[in-house]
Amino acid sequence: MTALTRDDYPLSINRPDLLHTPTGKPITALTMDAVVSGELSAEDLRISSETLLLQAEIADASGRPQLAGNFRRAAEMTAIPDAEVLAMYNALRPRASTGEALAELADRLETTYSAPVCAALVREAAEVYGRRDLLARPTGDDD
Amino acid sequence: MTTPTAAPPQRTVTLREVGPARRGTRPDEVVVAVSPAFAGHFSKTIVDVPHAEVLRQLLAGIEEQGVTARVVRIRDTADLAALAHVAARLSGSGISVGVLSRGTTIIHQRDLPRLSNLELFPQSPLLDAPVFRMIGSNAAQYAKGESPQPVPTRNDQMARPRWQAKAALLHLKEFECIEAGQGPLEVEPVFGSSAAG
Amino acid sequence: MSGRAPGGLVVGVDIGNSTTEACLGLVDPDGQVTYLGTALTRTTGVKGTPDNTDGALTAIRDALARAGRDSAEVRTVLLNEATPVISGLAMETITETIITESTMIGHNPTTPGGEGLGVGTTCSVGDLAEQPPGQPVVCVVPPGWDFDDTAAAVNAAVAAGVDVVAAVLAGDDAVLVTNRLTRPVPVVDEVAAVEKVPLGMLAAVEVAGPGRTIRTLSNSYGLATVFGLDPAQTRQVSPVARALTGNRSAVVVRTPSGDVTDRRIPVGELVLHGAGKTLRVDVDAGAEAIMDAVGRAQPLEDARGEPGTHVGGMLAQVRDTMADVMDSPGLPAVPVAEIAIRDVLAVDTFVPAEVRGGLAGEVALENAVALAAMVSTSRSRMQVVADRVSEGLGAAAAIGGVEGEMAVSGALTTPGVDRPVAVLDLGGGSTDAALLTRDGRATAVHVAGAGELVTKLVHSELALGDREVAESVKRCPLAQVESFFHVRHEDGTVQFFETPLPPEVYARVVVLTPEGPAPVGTRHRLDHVRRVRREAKRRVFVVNALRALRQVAPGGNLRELDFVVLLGGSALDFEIPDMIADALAPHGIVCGTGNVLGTEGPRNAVATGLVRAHAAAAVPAAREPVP
Amino acid sequence: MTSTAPRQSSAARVSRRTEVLEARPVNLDGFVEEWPEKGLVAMESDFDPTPSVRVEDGRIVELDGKERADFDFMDTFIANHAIDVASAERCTAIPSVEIARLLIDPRATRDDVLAVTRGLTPAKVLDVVKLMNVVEIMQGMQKMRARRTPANQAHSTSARDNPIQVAADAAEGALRGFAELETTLGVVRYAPLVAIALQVGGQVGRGGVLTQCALEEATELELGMRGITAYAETISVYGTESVFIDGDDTPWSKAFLASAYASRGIKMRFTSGTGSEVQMGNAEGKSMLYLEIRCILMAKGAGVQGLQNGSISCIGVPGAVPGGLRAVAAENLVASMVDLECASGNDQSFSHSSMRRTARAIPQLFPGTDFVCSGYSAVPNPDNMFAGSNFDTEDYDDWNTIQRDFQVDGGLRHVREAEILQARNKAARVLQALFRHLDLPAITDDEVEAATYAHSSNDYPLRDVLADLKGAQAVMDRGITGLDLVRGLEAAGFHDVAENLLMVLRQRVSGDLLQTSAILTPDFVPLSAINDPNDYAGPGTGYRLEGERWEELKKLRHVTSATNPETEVG
Repeated sequence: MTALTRDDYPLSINRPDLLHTPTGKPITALTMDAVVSGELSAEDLRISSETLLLQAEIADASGRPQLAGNFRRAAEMTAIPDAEVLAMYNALRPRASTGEALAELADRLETTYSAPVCAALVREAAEVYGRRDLLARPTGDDD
Repeated sequence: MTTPTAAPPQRTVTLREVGPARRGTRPDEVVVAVSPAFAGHFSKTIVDVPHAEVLRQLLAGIEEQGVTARVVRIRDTADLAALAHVAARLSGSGISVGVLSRGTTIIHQRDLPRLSNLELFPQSPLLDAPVFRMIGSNAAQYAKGESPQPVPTRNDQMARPRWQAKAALLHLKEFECIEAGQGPLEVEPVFGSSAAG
Repeated sequence: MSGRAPGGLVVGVDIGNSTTEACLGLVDPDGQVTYLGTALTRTTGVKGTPDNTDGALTAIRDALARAGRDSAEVRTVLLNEATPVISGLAMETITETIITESTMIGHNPTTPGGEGLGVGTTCSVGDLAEQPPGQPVVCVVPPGWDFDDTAAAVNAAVAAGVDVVAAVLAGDDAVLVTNRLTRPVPVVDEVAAVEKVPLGMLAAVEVAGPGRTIRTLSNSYGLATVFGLDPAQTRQVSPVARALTGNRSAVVVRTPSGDVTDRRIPVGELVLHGAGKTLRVDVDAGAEAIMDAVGRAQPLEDARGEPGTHVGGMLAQVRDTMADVMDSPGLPAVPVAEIAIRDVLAVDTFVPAEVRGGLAGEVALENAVALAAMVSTSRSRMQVVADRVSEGLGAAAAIGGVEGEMAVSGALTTPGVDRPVAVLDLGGGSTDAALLTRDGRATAVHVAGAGELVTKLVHSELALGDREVAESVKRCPLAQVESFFHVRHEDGTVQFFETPLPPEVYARVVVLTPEGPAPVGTRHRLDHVRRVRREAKRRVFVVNALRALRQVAPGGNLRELDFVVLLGGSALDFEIPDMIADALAPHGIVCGTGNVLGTEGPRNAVATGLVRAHAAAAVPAAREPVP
Repeated sequence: MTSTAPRQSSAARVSRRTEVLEARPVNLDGFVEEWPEKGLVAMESDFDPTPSVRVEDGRIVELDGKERADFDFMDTFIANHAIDVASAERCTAIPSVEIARLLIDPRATRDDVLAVTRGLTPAKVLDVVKLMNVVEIMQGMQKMRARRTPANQAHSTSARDNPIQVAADAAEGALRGFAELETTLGVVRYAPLVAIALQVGGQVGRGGVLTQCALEEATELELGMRGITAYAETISVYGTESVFIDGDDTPWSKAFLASAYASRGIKMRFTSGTGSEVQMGNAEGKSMLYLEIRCILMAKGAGVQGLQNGSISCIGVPGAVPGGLRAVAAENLVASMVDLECASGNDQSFSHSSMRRTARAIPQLFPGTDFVCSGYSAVPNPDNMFAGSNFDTEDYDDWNTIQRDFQVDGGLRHVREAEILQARNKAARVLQALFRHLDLPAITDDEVEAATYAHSSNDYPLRDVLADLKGAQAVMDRGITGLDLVRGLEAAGFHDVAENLLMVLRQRVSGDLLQTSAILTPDFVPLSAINDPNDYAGPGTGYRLEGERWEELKKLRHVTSATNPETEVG
C-alpha cells in the first residue's frame, strides 16, 4: 500500500474503507441501527492503533513530523489500559520516580506493550531528570 | 448614639528584633510569620491596609480567643506556604499564620505538607481589617483544638485587570528583600500612633 | 402455572423502591433448585410502574452474565407483585420564642470578657465622659469602635470617677477590651443589633467563668433581687430567667413592658379516617397525640391535612405524585380519589430557630413535629412490566408472587431461621413487615417512615444546612480528628494514620465514609451529634419495627413471634439492627440481619423467594425444597 | 465591581475635566512600570539571549548562547524535539529582517515561511517578531493561521452548575456559530451532568459542535474517553523550568499526556501565555514573550496539534506593561508561524474599559485566527466559572456589528429570536427526556420554560443539588458513555440530536479531528489545516468574507429596510 497523502484526508469521508474499530468493525458499521440494537459497545467507539498510524502518515505528508511522532506514540498507547496510562503519566512528573523506576517503566513499555517510541521518550526523560535533579530522592523529603 | 471620630489615628508598627526565633513550648500559642519586607521595606498591603492594622487585627483575633501569640520575621524566603510552615514548626500549638507584604495570608499547621494549608486567602486585594481579625480568630481556635467555620472567601472577576500586575510587582520586590541563609527572627511589634487628621 | 415444561433457568426479579434485584436458579424437574447467581441494580422509575422494565432487564442480564448463561436458556422470569408505595415528609414548627421590646440578650458569645455581675444604667460609650461620678453605668458600644479606643474611653471615664460596672459590645471584642481595662468588669460581645439596646434603663450584665453558667440572671429571684421586683412582676419575668438558663453570659435590660413569650403556633388539623371513624387532631398537639389518634383509627383508610399547611401540602403532593406515576399511556387513569393515605408516622423533633426580636441572633430550640405519610394503591402496573420484560428478553415473564410473601420465603433461606417467621424490610420511604405462620399463611403491611425521615431529623436537629452531610451522618460512624495523624472514634478508641489526614478535616467532627473522613459542619461536639443520630433512628426504625410487627403479629401480640429477620438497605446499617434487636429482646424474639441463601446478607430475599415459589409450584407435592 | 473604591484624588483642587477622566472605567485598570531584570517586561529586554545555534553529529549542541551541558530542560526539549536540526543553522543564520519580511510578503506562501521557521531557535523567533509592529503582526497572522476558515469558541457554564442552563446556552451558542464549547464547574462533582448537558445542548444548536469540560487531568480524560466530551485544552505548559516544576510537570510528562489523549481519539491542545512566569515570580529575568516562545516551541516539540495562548489567565500582567498587547498579538502569531492551531485568548476578564476590551481583540479578530476567542462567554459573565471572559452574551450584538462594519468573520452571526427560543426550548426538552431515560434527577416543565426565556442562572428554578450530585455520581458509577446518550436520545424520540451526537462520536474512530486545527462543519466534514489550508497570497486571495456567509453577517437585530424604510429587515 502506498503512503497516504493530504488528499486522503478526511479519512472518514475519503477513505472510510481504511477505518476499523479496535474490535474489527468497519467504521460504516457505526450506525444508529447498530446503536439501538445494542450491537455496539463503548469499545467500538475507540480509535485503533492502525488508524493512528494512518493519521501519522498524513501528518508526515503535511510536513508535521512532530505531530506524526505523537500519533505513533499514541498508536502504541492504545494497548495500555486507561488507569495505567494515567499512572505512567504521574510517574513522569518531577521528582515522582527514581532513575531505576523510570528505566523499569521504559522496559515495561517496550516489552509488555511493544511501545519502543514511548519507551524512548521515557528514557530521554530519565536522562534529563538525572541531570536536572528531578528524580525522586531515595528518602522521603522532610521539607 | 455617637459614632467614633471620623478620622481615626493612623496606627504604625515597628518590629523590634528580639533574637533568633525558638521553638515554643506553650500549647496555647499561635506564631504569626511575616515576610521579609513586611513592616519594613513595605508599610501597607496591595489595597493600602497598613501593616500595623494587619498585624494588630491578626493578634487581636488570637487574643480574643484567649490564645497567646508570637511574631517572627522570616528572612530567607518569601514563599507564603514555606514561611508559614517554618512558623508552624516553631509554634507550640503547631498552628501558624503567614502573611506577605501584599496581604496574602495562610493558616498552616506543622504536620501538613509544606504546600498544603488549613486555610488560604490568595486574593490579597480582597483582604481587609475584619478579614484579618477572623483569620487570627480561626488560627487561635485551631490551636485550641476547636473547629471554626472557615473564613468566607470572596471573589471578584475584575480583580485581575486591576491588581494582577501590581501583585506580581510586589511579589518580585518582596523576593528582592530575601536574605538567604538568615534564620527566622523573633520580633516584638511596637504599635504607635501617627495621630493623623 | 400448569402445562409448563419443568426444568430450565428461572429468574426471580424483585423491583424495590430503590434497587432491583435478580436471582438466577436452575430448577430441576423434581423441584430442586440450584442457585446460579444474583445481581443488583438501581430501580428505574417508581416501583410498580412500566419504567421499571429497563432496570429489570439490566438485573436479569447481569445475573446471566455472571453465571455465564445466555438469555435463550431462560424459561421464565418471575416478577414480584408490588404495589407502588410513595412516601412524603413534612415538618411543622409548633413553638416560637418572641422577645418584645428588647429586654434580654441571652445569646452565648464564645468569648465574653471578665467575670461577675454588673448592674447599672445603660449609656453609650461616646457619652461616658458626661456621666455623673458614682452612678453605676453599663457601657454600650456600637459597631465600628476599635477595642483599643473602647478600652481607653472606659479607662478614662473610670479615672474620672464614673462607675462603669459592665459593657455590652457589638463586635467580637470582649476579651480584648477586658484585657485592657484598669478595672475589669463583665463584658458581653457580638450583640449585632446593639443599637436597639435602650439607653438610660437599668440593666444587668452577668458573665460566668469558663466552663460555668450564670447564676443570678437565670434565677427568677435573682432577677427580682437585681431589679427590685414585687411577686407579680417576678412571675412576669420568669420566662426570661428560663430562657437564660445554661448560658455563660447574659444581659437583661429592664423596660416598662418588655417580655419574653414562648408561644404555640397553630398549624392546622390532621383528619384521619379509619375504623369507621373520623378523628381530628391538631398537629401542634405533638407526636404522641397524633400517634394516639392514628392508633385509634386503625386500619387507616385515608388522611388529609389542612390546606395551606406543610402537612396538608405534603399529603396532597404524595397523592398527586401517585396519580402521576400511575398514569401511563394506553391504560385508564387512576382517579385521585382512589389514592389513599394508608399510614402516618409523627415524630417530635426540634428546630434551632433565631429568636424573633432578639438582638444578637439568639437561637432557641423550637418544638416541631415531623410527619411521614405513605400512600399505596391496589392497582399495579406490574403486568405491563412483565410484558415488556418478556418482549425485551425474548423469554416468558409473569407475576410470580406477592412481595411480602416472597420476602418471607426468601428470608427462610437464612441459616437458622424457621417458621413462623416475620421479616422487617427497612427501606428508604417505608418500613414493611410480613409474617409467615407455621401453617404457611402470609400477611404483610407497610408503615410510613424509614431512612429518609431519619435523614430529615438529623438534618434539622443539627441545623446542618446540607442534606448530603445529614445522609452521611446517618450512614457512617463518627470520629473526632485530634491531629493530622489520629482520630478518636465515637466509641473512644483511637486510630493512627501513616499519612496525614486532609486539612479540611483538621480538628473537626467527621463521618467516616467509605471514601475517607468527611467534615460535619457543626459546632456541636461528637457526643451530641451521635445522640441526635441514634435518637432519630430510634424514633423512626425502632418505633416502626414495633408498630409494623404488632400489625402482623397474631392478635397484635409480639410474643407470638419467634424469629424476626431484618432485610433491606437499612438492615446493613451499622447500628439499626442492634437497636431493633434490643427493643425486641424483652418479647422473647430472635432478631437479626438476614443472610439470604447463606451468602447474600439482607439482600435478594424477594427474588430468591420467587424462584423458590416457582420450584415449589412446579412440583406440587414437594414441600419447601431446602437449598 | 471592584472591592475598593476608585482611586482617591489628592487633597489639592483638580479640574472638572480631571474629575471626569478619573471617573472613566479605564482608570480602574492597573498599570505598572517595566522591570526587565525581573522579567516584568513584554518583549523588549536586554536580558533576553542572543540567537545562536550549532549542530554537531545531527544534534543541537548550542542554543541561544548556551552549551548543551548548560541546557535547562526547556532548552533540551526544544533542541531535541522542536527545531528541525537539518535546517537549524541555515535558517537561524538568515537575517531576522528577512524572515520578518517573509512573514508579511504576499508572494511568500505559508509553506515558504514554515520552511524557515521550523529551523529557528526561540531567541531567533523573538528577534524576528520584535521587528514587527502590530499591523505587521496582524498581516503575518492573516497568512500564518493554519486553517483557512476562522472560527470561535465559547464558554458555557453556570454559577449554579445548572445543567439545564448549560444545555440551553450551549444550544444558543452553537446556533450563533461557535465551533467549540467549553465548560467547567463550581462544584466539581457536578461535572458529569454538566458535560452531558453541554454535549447535548451543543448538538441541538448545531450538529458537529465540539465540547470539552475543564477539570483535573484524570476526570477530564475519563469524560473524554467515555465520549461525553470531544476535546481538551487546559493542559498548561510554562516557559521556565522552575515554574514548570511548580506546576508538577515537565515537557516529557506533558508530551506523554498529549499522546495519551490522541491514543483515545481525543483532540487536544496545550495552554500557555505571556506573564505566567513573572506572575509566579520565576521569570529568570527573561521577557514575557521570550518565555512564551519557549512554551510554543515546547508544544510544537511535543507533537500536540495546537495551543491556546494569548496570555489567558495572566492577561492582567502584559495588560499592565508598555507594549504588552503587542506581545500578546505576537505570541498568537508565533503559534501560527510554527504551524500550530491557535486558540487566541480573549477569554478572560481583561479591562474595566469597553474600549480597551475591544481594542485587545482587534489583532485576532481582524486577521482571523483558528479560534478568535478561546472562550467567548456564551453566558453572562457572573455565570462564567472561568472567572469571566473578555466578551459575554451582552456583547453579542456589538460583536456582530463589528463583523459587519469591517467585513471580518469572527465566527458568530445574528440569529432571530424565534430560532433562538426554539433551540433553547428544544435543548431543555431533549435534556429533560434524556435525564428521564437515564433515570437522572427530573427536569420539570417549569425549568424547560425558564430555560427558553432565561438570561442568567438567576432566571431558573433552583435544583435539588443533592439529588443532582447523586445523579452525577451515578453517571460515573454506572459507566454511562456517549453511546448511552445516543441510545437515550434516540429512545426519547430526538432522532436528529441522536444522529448528530453519533456522528461526533464516530470521529473518534477516524482520528480526523486529531489533525491540526480540525473542527467539524454542520455537514460533519472535518475541516482542518490539511483540507482547508490557509492559502493567503495577498489581496483577493485567502479567506474572504463573501457570498452566502457575508449575506448572513449583514443581518443585525435592527436594520432599516431599503425597500420600505418604515420597516426593518432581519
